[in-house]
Amino acid sequence: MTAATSTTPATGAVRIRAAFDAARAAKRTALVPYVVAGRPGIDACVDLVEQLVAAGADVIELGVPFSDPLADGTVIRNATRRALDDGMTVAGVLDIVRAVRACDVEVPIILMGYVNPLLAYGLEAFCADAASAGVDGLIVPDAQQLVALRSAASANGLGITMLVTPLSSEARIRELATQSTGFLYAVATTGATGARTDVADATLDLLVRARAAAAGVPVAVGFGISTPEHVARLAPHADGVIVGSALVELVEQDAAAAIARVGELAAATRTA
Amino acid sequence: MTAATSTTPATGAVRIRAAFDAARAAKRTALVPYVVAGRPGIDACVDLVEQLVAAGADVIELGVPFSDPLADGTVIRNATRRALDDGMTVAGVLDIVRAVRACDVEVPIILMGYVNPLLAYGLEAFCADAASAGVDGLIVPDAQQLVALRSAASANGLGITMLVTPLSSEARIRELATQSTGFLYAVATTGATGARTDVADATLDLLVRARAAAAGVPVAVGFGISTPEHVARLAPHADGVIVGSALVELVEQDAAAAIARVGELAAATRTA
Amino acid sequence: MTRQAHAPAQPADALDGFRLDAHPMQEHFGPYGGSWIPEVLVPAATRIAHAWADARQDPDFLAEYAHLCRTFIGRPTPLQDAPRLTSHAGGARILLKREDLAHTGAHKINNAIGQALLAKRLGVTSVIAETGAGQHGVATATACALLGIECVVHMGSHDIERQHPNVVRMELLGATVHPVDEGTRTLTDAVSSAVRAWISDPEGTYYLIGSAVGMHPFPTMVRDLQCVIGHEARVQSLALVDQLPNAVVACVGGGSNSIGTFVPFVADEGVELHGAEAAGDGIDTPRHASSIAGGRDGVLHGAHTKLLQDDDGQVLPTHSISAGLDYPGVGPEHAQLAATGRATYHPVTDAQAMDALEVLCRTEGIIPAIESAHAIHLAVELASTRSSDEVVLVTVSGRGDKDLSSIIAWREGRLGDAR
Amino acid sequence: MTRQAHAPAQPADALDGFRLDAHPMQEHFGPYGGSWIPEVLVPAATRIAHAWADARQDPDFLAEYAHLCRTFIGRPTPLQDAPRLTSHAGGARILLKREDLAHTGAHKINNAIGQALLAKRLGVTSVIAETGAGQHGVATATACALLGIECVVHMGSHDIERQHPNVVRMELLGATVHPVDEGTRTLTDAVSSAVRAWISDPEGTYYLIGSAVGMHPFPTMVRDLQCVIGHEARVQSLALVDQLPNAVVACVGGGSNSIGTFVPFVADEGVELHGAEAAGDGIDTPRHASSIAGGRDGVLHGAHTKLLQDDDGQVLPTHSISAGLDYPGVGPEHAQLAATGRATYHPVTDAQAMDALEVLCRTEGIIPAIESAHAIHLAVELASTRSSDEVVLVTVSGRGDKDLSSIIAWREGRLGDAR
Ligand SMILES: Cc1ncc(COP(=O)(O)O)c(C=O)c1O
Ligand SMILES: Cc1ncc(COP(=O)(O)O)c(C=O)c1O
Repeated sequence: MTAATSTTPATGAVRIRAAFDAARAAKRTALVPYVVAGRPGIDACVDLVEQLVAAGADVIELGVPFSDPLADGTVIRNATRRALDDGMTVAGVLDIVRAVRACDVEVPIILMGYVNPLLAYGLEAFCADAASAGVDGLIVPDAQQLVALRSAASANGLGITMLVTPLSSEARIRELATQSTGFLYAVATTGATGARTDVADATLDLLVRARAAAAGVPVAVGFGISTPEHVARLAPHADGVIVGSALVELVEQDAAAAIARVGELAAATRTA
Repeated sequence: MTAATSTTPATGAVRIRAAFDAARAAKRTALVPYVVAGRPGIDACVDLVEQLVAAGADVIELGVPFSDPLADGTVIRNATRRALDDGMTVAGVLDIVRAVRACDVEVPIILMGYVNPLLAYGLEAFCADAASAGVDGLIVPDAQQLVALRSAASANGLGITMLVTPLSSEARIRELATQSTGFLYAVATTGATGARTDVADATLDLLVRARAAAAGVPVAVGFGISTPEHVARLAPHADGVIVGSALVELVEQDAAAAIARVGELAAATRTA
Repeated sequence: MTRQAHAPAQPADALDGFRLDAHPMQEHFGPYGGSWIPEVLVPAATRIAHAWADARQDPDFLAEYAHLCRTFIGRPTPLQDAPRLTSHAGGARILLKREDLAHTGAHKINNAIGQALLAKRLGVTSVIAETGAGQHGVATATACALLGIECVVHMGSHDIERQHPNVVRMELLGATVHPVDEGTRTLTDAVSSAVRAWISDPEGTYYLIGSAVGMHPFPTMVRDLQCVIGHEARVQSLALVDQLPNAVVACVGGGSNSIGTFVPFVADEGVELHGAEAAGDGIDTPRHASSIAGGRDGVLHGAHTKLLQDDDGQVLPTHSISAGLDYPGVGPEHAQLAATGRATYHPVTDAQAMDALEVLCRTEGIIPAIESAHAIHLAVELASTRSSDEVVLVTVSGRGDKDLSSIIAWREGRLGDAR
Repeated sequence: MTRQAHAPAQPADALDGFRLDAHPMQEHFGPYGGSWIPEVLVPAATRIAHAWADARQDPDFLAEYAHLCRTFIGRPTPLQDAPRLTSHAGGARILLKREDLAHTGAHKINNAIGQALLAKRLGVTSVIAETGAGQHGVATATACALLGIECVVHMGSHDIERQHPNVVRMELLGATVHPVDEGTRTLTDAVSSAVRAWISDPEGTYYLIGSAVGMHPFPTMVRDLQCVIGHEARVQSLALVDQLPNAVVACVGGGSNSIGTFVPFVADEGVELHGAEAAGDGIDTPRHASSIAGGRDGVLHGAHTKLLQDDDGQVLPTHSISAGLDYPGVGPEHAQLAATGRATYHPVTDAQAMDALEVLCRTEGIIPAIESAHAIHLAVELASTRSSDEVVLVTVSGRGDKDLSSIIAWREGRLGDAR
């Protein structure tokens, strides 16, 4: 059930799962770059995503800007604020996804955002429009308890990814893994998003626990991962690594450097 | 019992009473200029007093500087402050009196001051030293109730002058007149010292009441009197007029003008 | 002690009989409330919720809280007649509930002391708080000094400017003031910043929220602690005027003084409840902070509530001359009270509040906080339409000392000109 | 109301039983006191003395005073344990009498309300007051606003600078602030200026003095009104620690909070009374304001008392970091208590007071007025030499909000450098 074996390309949760499976088959951890939708500009963002995929991204995580990104660090907050100042909206994010898909990008695209803009759009309408625009999955960190979101997502074939943290109990990890379709997100550290200088023991411990509890659901790790060394260190323990703030920071300075960095990170994804 | 009839010149209460009697005999109200002891300088003050007498002063009132002159207006407070800044003391005031007497000034000299410096000096010692320096009387507005001061004064032959105000009852005026030796001081207005522009009806009323109650003790009026017109207006109703702030203000600017002003005021003292 | 002949008929102590568990502990207030939080906060929020469920019915905890209320905060605060304000309004009799007399100058201390006691009970040695007007920051710094707990207060840099004396007070009390330089640099940004700091160490720190907002159990807990206002006011009103008030009024920022004032009267059907929201330049302008009058349902800082937001669900910048009301959301229990019609919420502009502030100064010798002045305006407006045998009770949530520079600037027209 | 199970054993209301005529009305306190005033003031002072003799024993007047104390001022103010300050001192148990919680932030309001009621009883429609720290000015402006009386406050221009927030408060309350630009431009000059204004219209105005100083009947009247502090504290001490305090401490400027604290304990022979005077840079320097430790008998502002003066009887300039203690005289009843040895007076320097201020902030979450910090220093010093079963009761006369800029300047060393 991988994308390679189906005739019409798989979408949604299925496509996400397929991407992780393909990486695993290639003895790699899937590389999941995170970029803020609309940065460094609408067209530039479309180009950026296309080139990140060309540079080795297995999955793309697109941040949906929100005015009060509670769990995000300075880098992402600033990029978010600029995107909003430039007029980015939820509908605008879906336009970007459509444009990306029009460039024949086939990797899974996952939207990560806070719940309020989705509520304002309407959960049902949003999931339907997202799916038809080419979105495959959703991460909504402040709405893990929202059954209506899970229903709307699954009704439209969208994957839902829950987050677990070093503080989550075994039982809680199991519960959230069960609710996750596509993959489970292991938050590497407590604290907001933002690049860190090392990989904590707590992160490795979490990954061990999460993989054990996840019962086959792929586990991707994110928060604080910035260098190829981090990726190499984590690759054996995770089905995917998500690189957020470190990349967003590069994008804000020089998109070409970000693309180059993804190439370097991709080279570090071998798990064995 | 006037100064004119005794062989050694009378001093103290006697000399004060004599001066008022002499003015009355000459159909004049006695002119009592007030100057701050030590202004505009120690020697200059001695000269000033001498010249005020020459210009027509019947009695001299010398202010003893105090740091907190509760009942005085801005003009006298400022002059007082300057005198203190120049080192004026109670002993220094007595020195000035001695120097004035050495110039053969024979008019009564009355010290007006607040009680605290006198207490610090010692009431008995002060009255003795004052009398021997040539002082004739005392006005201590914040110690009208101080029996010890009255005793010490009378033991040294010094006159004591009490103040009455437009708010004083008949009985109170009588009481204070009885306690006054030399003359009774009628405060023309409520309010602190300071030149006023007119003579209030209340002042005339007070003078009528005070003279009736004073049973022969001369009544001098002060506070707010500045011009020859004031003096002329009050002369028929008072045994003396005291000119304070208006003169002090002139002294601070130009002592010669102050002397000239006393000449003008003296010319307005005719009572009939 | 025997009561003295001429003492007015007041209860022995209006705080008597107060209970922290008088009202149900709720995660949801109808469609509002909840725990819209990142997973990392779930264990801490859950632990706090359990601890509060336990503490609120523990007689020893209540005794310690009530003891500090009496001896440290100065409770009960008086309920006073306001005869000159009443004649100014020319209608119903106005009573003032004097939270301005509470230690540190506002009702915020009722909550800060209670939560600091809870933090201590949880064994936490470090507290994080946000502040807008600075009152909650000062209250928290105070509670932490009293109990020997470390304290970091997040405060928008705009608020740091307009509430400078409170910054100095926090520092004197040993707290660290953490400036927040994002967004509108006001309360909402400070909340986000404080929550992020809490996320960094949810086990080692306690997030001491300053209003009845945020994720469960904060709206309930803050309400429980602030209900001391309404409990006392109810007892005092019965003693002072032999009846319940016809209307109860309070200002609504996050909504803590108002929820604490309202809830003990909710079961009294005849008592109207009125909230004064900050209307800034007016709710028909973009410069206001009236979440109920001008907002729509949404999620902010962990709660589903009324929220000032644009069509795309982005939280709107707010404006109020009062830093303490300058917040785009409101406590979820208010959203429910508004939805059910049990309470009514009224926008009050900057200018109306500042006029009311001067009126209270001149008629009753009380300089209220600008926040509280919003409630005074509303109380006067309501009273003026009622008959003289009706009673309007208004909570003066705090004193205006912290606002002197804003008041001066307003009078000099600077705030007006900056529009 | 029934008392709740866990409420601490406190009296129903420590203000109960308070009487304004509990102590004799005296013109003279041994050799001190009296009426050293210009004749023009005699009728007004006499009228006030008669009116006070009457009012102090009128149950209706007391009832009105007590009612405003309860509902407007927020009395009784708490007496609180200070466990962390006690451990800091490492000796006797320290109790704090919380006058900082009184409306407007200091004990001054107890007096201002009482005298404003008297002014109203006298039918006077305009009040004159002096102020140093601004607390008495604010208290008077407040009382006048409450009662609808016009108010002019005389204030030294130096104090206007160092206590600016209080100037704004007075103006908000509708009072006129009259700057005094003479002498050291502090409290003593403000008193003189206010007295002169009173002299200008002794019939139409009422001079509302701010401390237990000046001519008869002010020292008695202010004492009578401030005795509410000591009365409450005595009742509260018996309730809280089951005994009278071993020592009672208060700061002494003019001496009103201290006389009000002390007098209800004077008859309790075992209770020591300790006053903290402002020693500025030290009483061995020319920059201090310790009238009892460093002064001699003299007459100022109508009373015979202890006075800082030079050999020629000129009143000396004073210095204290606290505007409220920066006065060269002291209430005549203190001069007598010192002369008879019933009370002891101790100089406390600027630096000692400022250290004590920070200690109280950090240990108990209370920012005291700099004036009160003098008393805190003395209380800690006394407590540290006593055993742990002794009790030291200290009056916190006011809160420190008015002093924030002085505190900042002190910390930045500016005040120190200005020496
Ligand atoms: C005096 C005062 N009143 C009211 C408020 C508004 O808060 P809330 O709505 O939570 O009572 C504040 C907030 O800082 C305040 O300081
Ligand atoms: C807080 C405070 N404490 C003490 C004083 C000193 O005055 P008194 O000695 O009359 O209590 C003042 C005077 O302004 C004050 O404001």
